[in-house]
Amino acid sequence: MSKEKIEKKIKEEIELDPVTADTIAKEFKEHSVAEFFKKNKQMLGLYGKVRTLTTIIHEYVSNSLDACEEANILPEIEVKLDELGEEYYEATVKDNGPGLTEETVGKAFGQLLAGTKFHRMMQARGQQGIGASGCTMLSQSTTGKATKVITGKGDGKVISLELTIDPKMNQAKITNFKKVDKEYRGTAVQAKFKGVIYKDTQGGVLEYLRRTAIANPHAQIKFRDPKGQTVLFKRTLTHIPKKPKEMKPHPLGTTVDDLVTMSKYTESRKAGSFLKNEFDRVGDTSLQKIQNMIRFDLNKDPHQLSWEECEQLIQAFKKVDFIAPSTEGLSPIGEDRIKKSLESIVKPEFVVTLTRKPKIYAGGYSFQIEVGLAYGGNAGERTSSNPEDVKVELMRYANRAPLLFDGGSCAITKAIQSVEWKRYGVRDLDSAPLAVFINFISVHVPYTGAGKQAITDEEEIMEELRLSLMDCGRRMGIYLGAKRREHDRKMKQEMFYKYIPEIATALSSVTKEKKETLITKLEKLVKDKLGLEKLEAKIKSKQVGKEEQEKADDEIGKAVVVEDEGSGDE
Amino acid sequence: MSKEKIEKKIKEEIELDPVTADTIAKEFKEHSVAEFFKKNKQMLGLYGKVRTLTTIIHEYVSNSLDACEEANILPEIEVKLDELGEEYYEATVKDNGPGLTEETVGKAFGQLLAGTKFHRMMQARGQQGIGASGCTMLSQSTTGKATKVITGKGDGKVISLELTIDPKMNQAKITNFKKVDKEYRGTAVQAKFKGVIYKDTQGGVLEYLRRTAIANPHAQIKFRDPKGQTVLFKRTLTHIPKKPKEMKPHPLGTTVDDLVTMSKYTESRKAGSFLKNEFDRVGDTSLQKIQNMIRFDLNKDPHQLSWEECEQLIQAFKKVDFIAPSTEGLSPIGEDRIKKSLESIVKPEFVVTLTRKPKIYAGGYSFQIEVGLAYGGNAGERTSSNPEDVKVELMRYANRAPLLFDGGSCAITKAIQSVEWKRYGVRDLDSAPLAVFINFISVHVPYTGAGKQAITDEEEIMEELRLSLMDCGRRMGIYLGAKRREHDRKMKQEMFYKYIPEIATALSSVTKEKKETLITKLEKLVKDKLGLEKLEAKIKSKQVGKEEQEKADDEIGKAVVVEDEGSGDE
Amino acid sequence: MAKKEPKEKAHVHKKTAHDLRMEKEGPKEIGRRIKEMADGLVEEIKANQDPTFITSQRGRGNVSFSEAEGIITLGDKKTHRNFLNVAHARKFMQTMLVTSKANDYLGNNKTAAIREIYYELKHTVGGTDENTFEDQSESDGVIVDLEHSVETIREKLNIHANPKGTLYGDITLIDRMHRNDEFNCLKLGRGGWSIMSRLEPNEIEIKKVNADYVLVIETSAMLERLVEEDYARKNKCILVGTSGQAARGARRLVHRLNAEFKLPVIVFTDGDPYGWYIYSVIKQGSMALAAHSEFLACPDAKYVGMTIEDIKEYGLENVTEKMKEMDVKRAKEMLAYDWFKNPEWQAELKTAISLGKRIEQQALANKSLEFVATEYLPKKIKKKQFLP
Amino acid sequence: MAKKEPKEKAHVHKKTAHDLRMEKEGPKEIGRRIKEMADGLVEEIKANQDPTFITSQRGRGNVSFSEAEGIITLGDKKTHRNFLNVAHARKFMQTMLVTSKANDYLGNNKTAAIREIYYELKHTVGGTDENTFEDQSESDGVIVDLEHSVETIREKLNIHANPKGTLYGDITLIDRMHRNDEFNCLKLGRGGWSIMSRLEPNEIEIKKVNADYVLVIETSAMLERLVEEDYARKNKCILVGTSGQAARGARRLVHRLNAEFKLPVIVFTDGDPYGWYIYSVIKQGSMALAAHSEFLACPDAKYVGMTIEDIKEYGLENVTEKMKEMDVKRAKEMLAYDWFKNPEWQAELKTAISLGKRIEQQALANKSLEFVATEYLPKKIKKKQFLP
Repeated sequence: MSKEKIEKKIKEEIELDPVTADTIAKEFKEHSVAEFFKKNKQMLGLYGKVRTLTTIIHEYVSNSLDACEEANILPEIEVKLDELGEEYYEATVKDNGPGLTEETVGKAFGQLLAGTKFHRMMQARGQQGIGASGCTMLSQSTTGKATKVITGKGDGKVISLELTIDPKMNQAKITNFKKVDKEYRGTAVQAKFKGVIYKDTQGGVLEYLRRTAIANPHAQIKFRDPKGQTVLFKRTLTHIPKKPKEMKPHPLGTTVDDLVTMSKYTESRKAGSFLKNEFDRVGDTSLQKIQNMIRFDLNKDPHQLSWEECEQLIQAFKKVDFIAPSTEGLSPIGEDRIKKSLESIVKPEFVVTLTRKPKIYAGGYSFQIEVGLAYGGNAGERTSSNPEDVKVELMRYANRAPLLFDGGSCAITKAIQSVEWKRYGVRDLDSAPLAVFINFISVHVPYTGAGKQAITDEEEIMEELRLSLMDCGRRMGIYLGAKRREHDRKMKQEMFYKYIPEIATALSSVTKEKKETLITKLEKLVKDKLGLEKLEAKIKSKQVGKEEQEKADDEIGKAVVVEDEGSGDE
Repeated sequence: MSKEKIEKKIKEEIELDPVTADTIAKEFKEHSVAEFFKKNKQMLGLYGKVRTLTTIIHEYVSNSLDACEEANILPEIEVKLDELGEEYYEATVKDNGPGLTEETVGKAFGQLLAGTKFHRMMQARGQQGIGASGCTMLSQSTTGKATKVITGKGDGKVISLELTIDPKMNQAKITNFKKVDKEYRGTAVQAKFKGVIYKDTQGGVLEYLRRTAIANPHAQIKFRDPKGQTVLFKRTLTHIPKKPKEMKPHPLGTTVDDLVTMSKYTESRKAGSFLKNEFDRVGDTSLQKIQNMIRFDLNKDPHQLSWEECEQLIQAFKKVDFIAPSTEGLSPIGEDRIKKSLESIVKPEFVVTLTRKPKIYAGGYSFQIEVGLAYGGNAGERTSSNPEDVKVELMRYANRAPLLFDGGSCAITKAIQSVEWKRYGVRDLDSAPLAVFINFISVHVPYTGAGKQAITDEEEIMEELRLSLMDCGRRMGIYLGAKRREHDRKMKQEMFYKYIPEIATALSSVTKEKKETLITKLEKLVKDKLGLEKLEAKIKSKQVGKEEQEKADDEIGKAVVVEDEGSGDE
Repeated sequence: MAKKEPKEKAHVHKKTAHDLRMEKEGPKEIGRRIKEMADGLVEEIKANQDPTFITSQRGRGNVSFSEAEGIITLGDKKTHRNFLNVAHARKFMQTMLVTSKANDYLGNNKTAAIREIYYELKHTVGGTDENTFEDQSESDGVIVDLEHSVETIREKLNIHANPKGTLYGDITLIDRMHRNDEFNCLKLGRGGWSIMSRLEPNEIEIKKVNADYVLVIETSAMLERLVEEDYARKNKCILVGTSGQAARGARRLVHRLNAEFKLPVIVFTDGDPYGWYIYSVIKQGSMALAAHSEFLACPDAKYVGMTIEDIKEYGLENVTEKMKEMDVKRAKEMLAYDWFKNPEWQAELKTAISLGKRIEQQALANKSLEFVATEYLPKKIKKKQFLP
Repeated sequence: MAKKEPKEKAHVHKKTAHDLRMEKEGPKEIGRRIKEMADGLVEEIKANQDPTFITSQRGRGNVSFSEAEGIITLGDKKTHRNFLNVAHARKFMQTMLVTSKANDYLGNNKTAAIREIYYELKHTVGGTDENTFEDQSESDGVIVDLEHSVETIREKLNIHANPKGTLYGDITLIDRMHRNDEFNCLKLGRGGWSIMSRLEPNEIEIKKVNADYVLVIETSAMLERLVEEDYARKNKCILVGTSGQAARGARRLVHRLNAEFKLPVIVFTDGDPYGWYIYSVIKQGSMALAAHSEFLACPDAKYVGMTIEDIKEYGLENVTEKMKEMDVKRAKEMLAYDWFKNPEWQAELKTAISLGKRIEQQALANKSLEFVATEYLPKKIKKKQFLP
């Protein structure tokens, strides 16, 4: 067909079928969020044969840990993978959590954007109510099979059911519902997937669970891989982490829009009490300060607040000296626990850890950074059988859940790369025997995508990450420095000693002084000199160490002590 | 507060407030997709002060171009940015498209996951129905202001309205609705944003529009920046691109789940006609082949097909030799047009372009790759005022829309980096005076995130990208090789010539032969020798060039000729 | 001056067959050969053919060791250098310049040092900023090419290298080109005579030699030590200091003492690849000048030290040096040379390689300063503790 | 031999005040100083103090140009070398070894070359695989330190450098340490006399000199050219070839001809930083040996060439070389030296820097081989076209 002919044909088609706003309007359709993610499952991290399987386990395990912690239960989780055929696996995850009710089980596994966590200002691994339901969808679309769930509340009854999702409606379709008498508390989920592969490599399930264990030393995780080999990550702490409370937003970081929206739905009768009740750290003193800075009366009905009046409030907030946000919604692992965990799982030469004070980023969300640096020993990834070939291992976490993928676009990786590690005694970061552990905790983690594998590099987050790394890096530097100094001292002594016989012989030959006398005297001289130096080094290192330690203690102290304070500032 | 005290307090709290499956169930809530993206606007690319503004313009301009093309209108788009205050801008985008109706305007700008494009198998820039509504949400949440829309169908009536979104309901709230008598066809949108910055740099609006113009040579784009300076990207073609048709899925690449779902909703009465009517390239011949391979009758009611029967069909599909997918749903720019466009906007020394045959990736979606390599001249990014300091410019596109961000995680970037450019005469890709243009077109682009800036590195896509780049690279290599050979020839002649007088003088001094005679003879000798070489080079280059060109012509031919064929395979 | 005339065993110069042959190759004959070569090139050019300069191929591929004569000789493989070859063009041009200049020297009866030729010919190639020669190594190489191409030695092209080396001992020379100066090299104080670059018999006549052997010494400091210890007189020998690799003048002198006066030649160098190489060049000639071995080499020369055996024998472990990587590589290459293929040298080289050690002459100072003159050399030479 | 005795203007050796002073500093005096220094160190060690070896600081910071004497002199800044300093310890040990060895030489009336000392002292430090000295540059440096520390010259420590350089011309020497050999350096053929490393008056006596000036020549090839052209006789001068930077023996010889026989000294080097440096060392002494200038320098020496002016004057543009980056850097440093701070040298250096060119002696061969002997030197010397 010639070019002219084609063009003519196109023209005719256009005339036969003219497109206007009205014809377009006929095409206008709405679709559900389930359809959207079904079509775009790669956005949930469900792509790549190895990665998909890891993402599935990640979603189930995160939910289990969240549920256990919310119910103050020491988690015991069993993960099992069975190979059913070529690129065809069954995944089973069982926990000892509080279980689900008849009403919630369908929503938890069969409806996107449904869950307990979305609106709460409280730290949790999951936050979107998408992950587990996404897995259900993937299972049914690759195998046609339903996902099995067994759940019990420990009250002698156990529910067992199978479910799929109707994507158009974004609703669970439940089949084979049974309720039996049995003593079990917890939830077990079992689903089949095609087009996935299990590998025991970087980014695989085993690595994911190992990292999970590091950041959750109170959890016991058992894993049986497709070959039937079992790995048990024992808990190193029997202490249940402090349960995070739901938090109120901090006035700093709140936007005008947030304020407008909240004011519409508040039950308070006055703007003043609205602020005091629904915001963190707002008390009578600060209310008085705010009143002095705005042009309307805080006794006004909050439902009547205009955008402009809300803007006045936001301006005023910035001038009030609020105390740091409450940490009630956050549950850091804690310096000692990170240290213990890294020591027991990574087996390095030494570890320094740091839990920083909470900070806020845009949107009023508080967040907190924890850093662990594990140096020497088995730290770092082995790149060959030669134990000298080692590279730095980056362990990223968000709310204790490991982030294994998309490191390149993650704020944590960027922050690590931006630090001048040379200052802290690490000559080449890439080839250092070092594990860098970072846990980013927040009531709302700003993931770059629904796949939840990378944190957006917001300015405040980057700044705090860098400060945390540098602070922890300094402590490591002091250790490495002291280590090097001791090494230097030994080298120096050896060096001076070896020349002594030569010098003594030569001087003796010229002066006729006894050689042995000269040797004795010279060795004493060296010892005295280096002893002094060593002492100096000790004093110096102690001073620096002390300062650093005090500063750090101070910060940890603040982070802990802050719990004592009420939600107001008086 | 001592450690013991804190622990005691926690324990008390737990006892006061025991958490069980039932208390958790009370917390279970559903939320809307609008709420989800409002909270996670970074997933839409709406983060970073400069990036946010570019993303906004991207969403509006993509919609305008899609609308114009669907209605076979040569696009004329005006973009305007006004600075209203510190980090406070107003964006206006006006097109000459078909306009919107009263019923659709609210959905287009005020409801997420609503639009014309989601379910259609047809190439378009937008596909999710999220972008423009996301902008409306951002505008209202940063400024409290509504988004203004004016739209007309060219029938003498113009609609003007303001809208915001109710996130809880995911619905538009329309105010100030007016309908006036006026002659205007098209849609204009105007919205205000805070927390954004305009910069004339990489990743800025100007760069975005420049790249848009390169891939859309039929569009005219006018941009007035906040300082009042106007840039006009004129159209270089007055030819409206072939309008893509809605496509049927190709049997290869269709999953069992797709088949099951489609069979439930079909209007066909028999499985055979269901396959023939609703799939690309399925005709009577292939139906017969399929029937021979399955264990049930194709006359069966398709609504009754089981998962297992659908699996049989999918297995059978793999054994039928279907022809390549139809290209009706795809609208490539075309080799000539890419060439013209790169020549006029990039101003390089030379350009090679390539439009490949369509391929399919998992999910049955067809896609097609277009490559342009612009070398020398002004190609490449200038990294300093020194014209020698140049680096390669990567121009990524999906369905003609530029991708400016998240290059690191994009399949296109990965493919470019994986090619051995040295083979094609480019010594160091990073510092080459080269622009690499790639347009990925598909009825469904597998973005890594809702922000639509990077393409997932699916195996089939990576493979095809690499092949395309290597194919185009080879052609560039031939050009560069010929160029170098000519340069070498000149250098050689110069080199031989310069020694001739020296040699002639010396030989003349020994032999008494006349110096001038020797010079003449030697010069002839050099010319004869190099002339031969030149001829050889020419012949060689012609042969290679011809082979390559024929192969390429062949492929383009196929891509075009395919249109002649019906949707069946007979 | 010259108070003591040598009384015993004074050798007198006799012309060798080679001398006679060399004398026949006078300036006219050499000039004829040069013109013949150049005429050939002109003919090629006139026939529109790529002019090709032909010279002998040098290096291992075209060198063989003549067991019978005990010297290195050059084979008849040829190297072709074309003008119309990117890799050859510049060198071709340089060859033409040197050829023309040598032709001039012969015509005008002038001689020049290799550095002087370099400067005589160096200029900017017209219309460029390229020089005809960038450094002297370029013209030096071309001179060797020309020597081989017209089958003669540079001295016959009236070209010579820089002078280097010192002569000390009871030997009387007459410089026929310098007012017939006659002088005895034992009577020039401790400095000795500076060996000239050309020592052709028609210029420098060796009138008398009163010695039992010639001791060739690598370093000038060792020569000075032996002079200081009055070694030459006490041991009745001639000392030739080469200051490193022997220059052509020194080699010619040693050759003549060996060939004309039948004096045994004993070589004393550092025990390392460089020292062994110095020895082998004096004994068998060099690969680079294989074509000229017959009037430069001393096939019956012997090697007295330093040897690996010396290290143990005299307890010199502390003053050995590590062989550098390059040294080891050179030593391994030497293992394969025909002229080191006798059991003694094979053993010496292998031991040195396996120990990875080298030892310098001066290392003997570690025993005592005079040790070399009073113990080491007299004893080893008396006992004929030589390597072949 | 010695047929023509010099008839006119024969200089006879006279002792200078300096000679007298130097003679007073006999081995005993030097030995006493060494012991004094070592005793001081032992006292410090016994007092549990870090032993400190003190020597003069060298280099620009402690060197000044004495306008009055026209020589470089050393200031009195000191360098302290401690044992208990990581950067000094090894060198401190080495200093002790050299001190002890020099003490031995003086006690036993032995002399040694610097390379011999190196080997005498080289051994493995007990219990390590480290050598006392890794290469000779280490011991050479320490020798200089010791010279300065005990305020004497190495010759007085019975230490000397390698011999280098050639003497040619109508000069008669007597070597008092070598059977009173007497010889005339015009009568040694074209080779000339190898200059020894030590030329102290008590060893080498200059009996007669028949010359109007001394011409010091940088390269041995140029010396050979001038001998070939019979320059010394035709121009009644002494030729001293230094083969690069002048060794101490050659400097001492030139100094003595200048100081004892009042012969003008004319220096002929390449026109480049290295050549200028050779000249300045002969004229004013060196920074490294600033303390010894008074008996090595010739403050009234003149520089005949090569000069930048020569390039234009004789059309030598084609045979200049580009100055390397390092050359330009050195030339710029020289601009700041006091002894180049006269208008003539400032102009010369600046022109050379701005042209970025250097020119070698041999470049004159570009005119013709004999040009240097028949035109260039006679004309420039007659017209006194010198740089100061």
